Amino acid sequence: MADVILKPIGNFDLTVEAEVVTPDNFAGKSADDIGKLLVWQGPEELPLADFFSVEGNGGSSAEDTTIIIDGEIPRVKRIGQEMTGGKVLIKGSAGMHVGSGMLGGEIIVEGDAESWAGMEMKGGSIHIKGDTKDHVGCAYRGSWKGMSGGRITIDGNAVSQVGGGLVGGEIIIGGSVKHFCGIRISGGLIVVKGNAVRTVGAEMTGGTIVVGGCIERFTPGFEMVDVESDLKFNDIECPGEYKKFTGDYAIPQKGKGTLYVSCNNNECL
Amino acid sequence: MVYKNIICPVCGGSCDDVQVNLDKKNGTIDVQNACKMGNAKFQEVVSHHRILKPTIRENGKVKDVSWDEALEMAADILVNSKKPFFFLGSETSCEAQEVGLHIAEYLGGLADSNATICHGPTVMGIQESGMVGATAGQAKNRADMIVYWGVNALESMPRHMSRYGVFPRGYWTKRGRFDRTMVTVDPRVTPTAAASDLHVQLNPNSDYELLSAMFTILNGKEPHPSVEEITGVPISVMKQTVEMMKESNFVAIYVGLGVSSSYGKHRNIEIALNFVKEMNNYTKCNIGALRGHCNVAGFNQLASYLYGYPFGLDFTKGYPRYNPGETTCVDLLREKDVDAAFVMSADLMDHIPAESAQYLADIPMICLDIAPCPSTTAAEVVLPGVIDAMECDGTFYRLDNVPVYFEPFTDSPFSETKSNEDTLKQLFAKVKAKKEA
Amino acid sequence: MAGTIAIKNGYVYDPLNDINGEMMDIFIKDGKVVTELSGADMKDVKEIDAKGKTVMPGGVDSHSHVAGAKVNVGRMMRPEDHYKHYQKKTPLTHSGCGYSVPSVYLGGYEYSKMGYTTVFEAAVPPMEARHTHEEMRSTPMLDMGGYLVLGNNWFLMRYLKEGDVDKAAAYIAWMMRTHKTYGIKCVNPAGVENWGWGENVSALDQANIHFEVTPEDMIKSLTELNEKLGIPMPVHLHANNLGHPGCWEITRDSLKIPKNVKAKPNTDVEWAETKKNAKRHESVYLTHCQFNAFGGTSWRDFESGIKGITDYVNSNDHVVFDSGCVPFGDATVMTGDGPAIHDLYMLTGHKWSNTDVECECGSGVLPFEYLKGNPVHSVQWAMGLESLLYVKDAWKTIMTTDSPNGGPFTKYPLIIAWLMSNKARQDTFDECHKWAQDRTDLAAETREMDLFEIATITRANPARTIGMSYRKGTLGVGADGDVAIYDIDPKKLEVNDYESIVRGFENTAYTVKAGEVVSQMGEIVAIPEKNTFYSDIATDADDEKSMLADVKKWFKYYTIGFDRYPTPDKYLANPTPIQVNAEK
Amino acid sequence: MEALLNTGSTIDEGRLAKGGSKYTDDYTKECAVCWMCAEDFTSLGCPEKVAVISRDRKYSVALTTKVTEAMRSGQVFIPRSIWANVVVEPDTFSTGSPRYKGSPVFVEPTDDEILSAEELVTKMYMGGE
Repeated sequence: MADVILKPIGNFDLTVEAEVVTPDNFAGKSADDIGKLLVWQGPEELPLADFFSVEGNGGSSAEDTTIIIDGEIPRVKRIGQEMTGGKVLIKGSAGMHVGSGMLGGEIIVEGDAESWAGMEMKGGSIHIKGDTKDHVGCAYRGSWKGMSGGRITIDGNAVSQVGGGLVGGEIIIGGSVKHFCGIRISGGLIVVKGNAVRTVGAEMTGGTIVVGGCIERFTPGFEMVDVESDLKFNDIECPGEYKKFTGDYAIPQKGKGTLYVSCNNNECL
Repeated sequence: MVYKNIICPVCGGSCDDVQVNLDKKNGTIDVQNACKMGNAKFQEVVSHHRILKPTIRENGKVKDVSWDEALEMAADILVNSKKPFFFLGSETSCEAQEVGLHIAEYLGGLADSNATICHGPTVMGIQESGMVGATAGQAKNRADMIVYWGVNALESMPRHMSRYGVFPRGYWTKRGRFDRTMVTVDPRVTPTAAASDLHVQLNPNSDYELLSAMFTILNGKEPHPSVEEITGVPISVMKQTVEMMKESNFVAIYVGLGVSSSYGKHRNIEIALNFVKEMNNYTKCNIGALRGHCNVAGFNQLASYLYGYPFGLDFTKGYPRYNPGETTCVDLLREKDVDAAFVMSADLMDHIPAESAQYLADIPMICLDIAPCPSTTAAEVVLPGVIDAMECDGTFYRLDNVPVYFEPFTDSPFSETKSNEDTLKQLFAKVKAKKEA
Repeated sequence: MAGTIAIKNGYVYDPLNDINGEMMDIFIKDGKVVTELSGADMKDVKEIDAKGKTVMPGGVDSHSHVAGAKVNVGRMMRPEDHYKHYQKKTPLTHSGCGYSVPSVYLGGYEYSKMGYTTVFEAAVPPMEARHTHEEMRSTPMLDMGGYLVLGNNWFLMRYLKEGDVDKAAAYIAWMMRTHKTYGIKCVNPAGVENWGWGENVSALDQANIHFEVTPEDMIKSLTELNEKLGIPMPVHLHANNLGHPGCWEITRDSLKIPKNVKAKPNTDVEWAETKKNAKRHESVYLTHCQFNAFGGTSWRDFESGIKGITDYVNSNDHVVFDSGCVPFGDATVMTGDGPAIHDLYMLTGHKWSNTDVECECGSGVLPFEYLKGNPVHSVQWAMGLESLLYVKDAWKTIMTTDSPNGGPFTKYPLIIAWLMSNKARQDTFDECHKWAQDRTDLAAETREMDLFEIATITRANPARTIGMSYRKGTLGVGADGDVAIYDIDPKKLEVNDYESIVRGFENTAYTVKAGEVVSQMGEIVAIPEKNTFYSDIATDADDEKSMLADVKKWFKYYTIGFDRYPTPDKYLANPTPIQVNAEK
Repeated sequence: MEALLNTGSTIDEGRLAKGGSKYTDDYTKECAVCWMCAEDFTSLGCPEKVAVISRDRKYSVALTTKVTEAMRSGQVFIPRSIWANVVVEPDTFSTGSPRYKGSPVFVEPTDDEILSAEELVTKMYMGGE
């Protein structure tokens, strides 16, 4: 395994788009070559070395390459976009679109991540240890097909539109979410261990959502069918008792979506 | 001199029956058929506060300069910017907006318009669902049920009810108001709500749940009982409203910012649009947005056909990109992600939250407008605006996306420019000359 | 010298002049085809060596949805169609995006790269004419025009019910001039008005609500009025019941209605020299045959009904049609047939937009994906090809995808490959659902079109059909100097290697517009001037006066004032009226 | 008190804004106003003026109060204007549109001076220029 260490050196007055930062692009390149790769700042294309110091060479292949970003980069977007293998470790917070369209490999963000992490991701894994904002694993505007494979794990909270249009794969939120978690999903699994504000599973036509905490405002188009305990989805365990709902009957698709809601935290439902 | 059939450049209603009597000698204008807002705007032609000279701000002091100096300085600001932002406001023609878009594309900047802080979420909702709508005359001729949802038509588009929505006598609605049932859904008791046959007073931020429950009812299912507390509306009223719709021959729903701007944003619109789509399996049902600014629909149309996206266009990579929240005005300013701004025919400073406004005041800003306002106060360069539909011709799109061609009844007060389109073309020429030098 | 060029030694295909791959030179002076260039001209003229290449007149698309309100609804509601399909700006060109519904700049460039120089917008709702013209004006590279949607127009329906033919004729003439449009489009006649109440019509003799006009009345009257007015093109018909299993029958019966209507196009234009009669003789131009030729009675026994149409076309001479081929993949379905799109929405549950236009017409838009694995879609793919292959005389057919309904026009090279290569078709059968073979007869069809026939159905015949062959679709002397030069050597062409056909037609070696090279190997190298054509029909002044009195009286049902209704010249790029002489 | 802020047009706000009269007293009188119901007004101690404060307490704006039956308890309304937007939440949930309807705010009685639109720009946004 070859490690390439990028240390942010500033110049982030305007945000930077760095989709070039993937193990695929770094593989087979020297530190020098990597520094010459171009990133976008506004309409300018500038060398990566203007923003990061580069240490270490890429491995022989993507799988063989680890990129370590040693610092905070909330204003750098699109790290790991469409990567197919290898590893990216961000030791601080990441900007928008981290791991967007990702196909394989692993991304770890030790801090927070901005919106659109893992948009339309197809494979691999993203682990965000802090919080994130909107559209985790979501579909692009106008599309009904979001993330279709792989796994996103958020240890902290997410805000809106988690997993919008999810088709496959898993999203696990350790903390809480706000609005439209699992909007219009048709497959896959979303587990929220904390609370949700409203509109969980709205317009869902398939797939599974589990909410371990309390849902402040329940989505009206769901019907309770059962109570189940100690849910298990492969390696993902959700202990405790859950009310099982099907829906969303607001959408004329026969309510093939499944929504589990913790019994203890949602007595009024 | 009396001029008839003038188009009003104030709101999306684009009333085309305004009559003006302009007395140039005495500097007065008499206006008929326009609403209060329209009348006030027509007075701008003879107003005393009209901006008539370009100004620049030097060391905090505002001074008059020649048009050429102002355009030079504006071009300098844009050319020296690393990431310029263009706010191409809706109180001007598509023709002017088109030049603005071309400059933004040329410089690799970003361009947005009033939709972003108005019906942007409505457009985003359409992108999620599509929209079953019609030109305004369909409701006028056919609708026997009108729903104003989250919109206070009487105050935001004062002539909507009389021209398009409720009162007009159409082909199958010869008795006007008497042939129609009017419903308003609003958390406030607005004048529109007061004028309705039924006012559904929902809790703020609960439009999604109310629509979702009505949709569930439409699909023959019982909504979860908690929805009564969430929305403040009894399920029986929801059922009654759905039944009223199904029993009508033609339902026209108008949505406003109450739906698209409250929590839920484009998802509120999305569920409304989906509901309307399904309602068409039972009766004829249309939906449309009441658009407050005169040509806000025009920018959406123009930007879509020229570049593929309706607002929030990002040209930084040399081709159009679009992602509201990332490439849109309020977010770019809040995140301090642009370094110069060109604001045309919209008082942007007034319309955006403090954090964004503060940054806009920090960066070099060029402002093109007709009257003093917060944006012109904070601008480095102020270019006087020409009033569309009064002083030059051009195109607006009205609320239902029908384009109207407007013609002036007087001339531009400036010998240096015929129209905002003309001003922008002059600016573009200077920008090109500097960039290519 | 602008607009002057010599194209040497190419294999020329000019069907209107019976030129079938002869090696010859084409000379263009000041934008028009000439017999030869003088020695002085030749000295500083641009010369293109077309040796070993295929030379055709510039492509003519007589039915494509490229500009106007519903196209823009498609653009606006489909960011997901655009974000991965884009083109950067260059010092010469604008940027753009969109796959099935490209933005106007991109659309113009993409047509030009394929050798097309003329495109007609298939449907212009009168109230949206300004919008349509704005978009056409902004579309680079192409000469354009649009067809006015009249099949459900209140004013016409009222005149026809009252039997007032003269006023109806005056109204059509006035509308063409008012909205700067070219011909008559008739979409789901009498049915779209019913959609104003959420209904449709399902039979030719079914009268619609209130106006009590039947589809048959509408087709009969419009085709007669069309000839009375001397309009350059036949009535452009989108038949009733489109998209429903079994609709082929109503389509065939619709085509029978104008059987005895004699074509009388009457225009004051100068005709380019052609050996063949370049004037149309058809009274009806059916559009997107494939969508109008569904067989079976339900989706379960769905099958091709193409033969029912093509048999009729083969034995009658008053019909010409375009195919509406389905090349698989992403599409955006858009039409003036609002109820048809509602039915499609019920089937797919997808995004759906609808815009009814007061007193005039309607429209619907819906994203669609044609999948090889889908039984119905695979039949539709075969049907589009069947429609073109079963009609023996290529002068009765036009190749389209009804872009972007069957798929975007950028897929034309693929359609050409399927038409020219039986192997291409057989290989596709292997990839798609077996219904394509079981429910159509395409598998047994061995016809392979040659380049002459391809030139016929992609330029000569579309131009002839719509009355534009006086200057388009031919390289006869006097024609516009619009030429497509493909890097295809007819002597070496091996149709089993159909990939080479696709490649050859994807990007021209040169696209020449009015004697100027505008695109070269997929690069736009010049932005030419463009023309917008419309019919300027002279009618009886008294009829017009009394008609206008009616129209003004009825105008209260619009929400736009009478004075604000017309489309001013400024919305057109080089407005080019064609003088049409109505029967007096 | 905590409240949900609703903003929107009023006919006179529209008349004055479209008429280029943003720097007039009339405009300030129409727009620098916080609407509320009688119950909330009483519980605030019937103040003539209130400060409406953003949720993060970073921004505050002084307004005159207006009591109206159009409002329900816990909800306040400010006509669409620069005053309202001082306290509208700038986050857009990734939609581009800030929370013009339903921003959570604090409302407290105040004696602060009510700024004109021009003063607000120069003092609050331009650093007192």
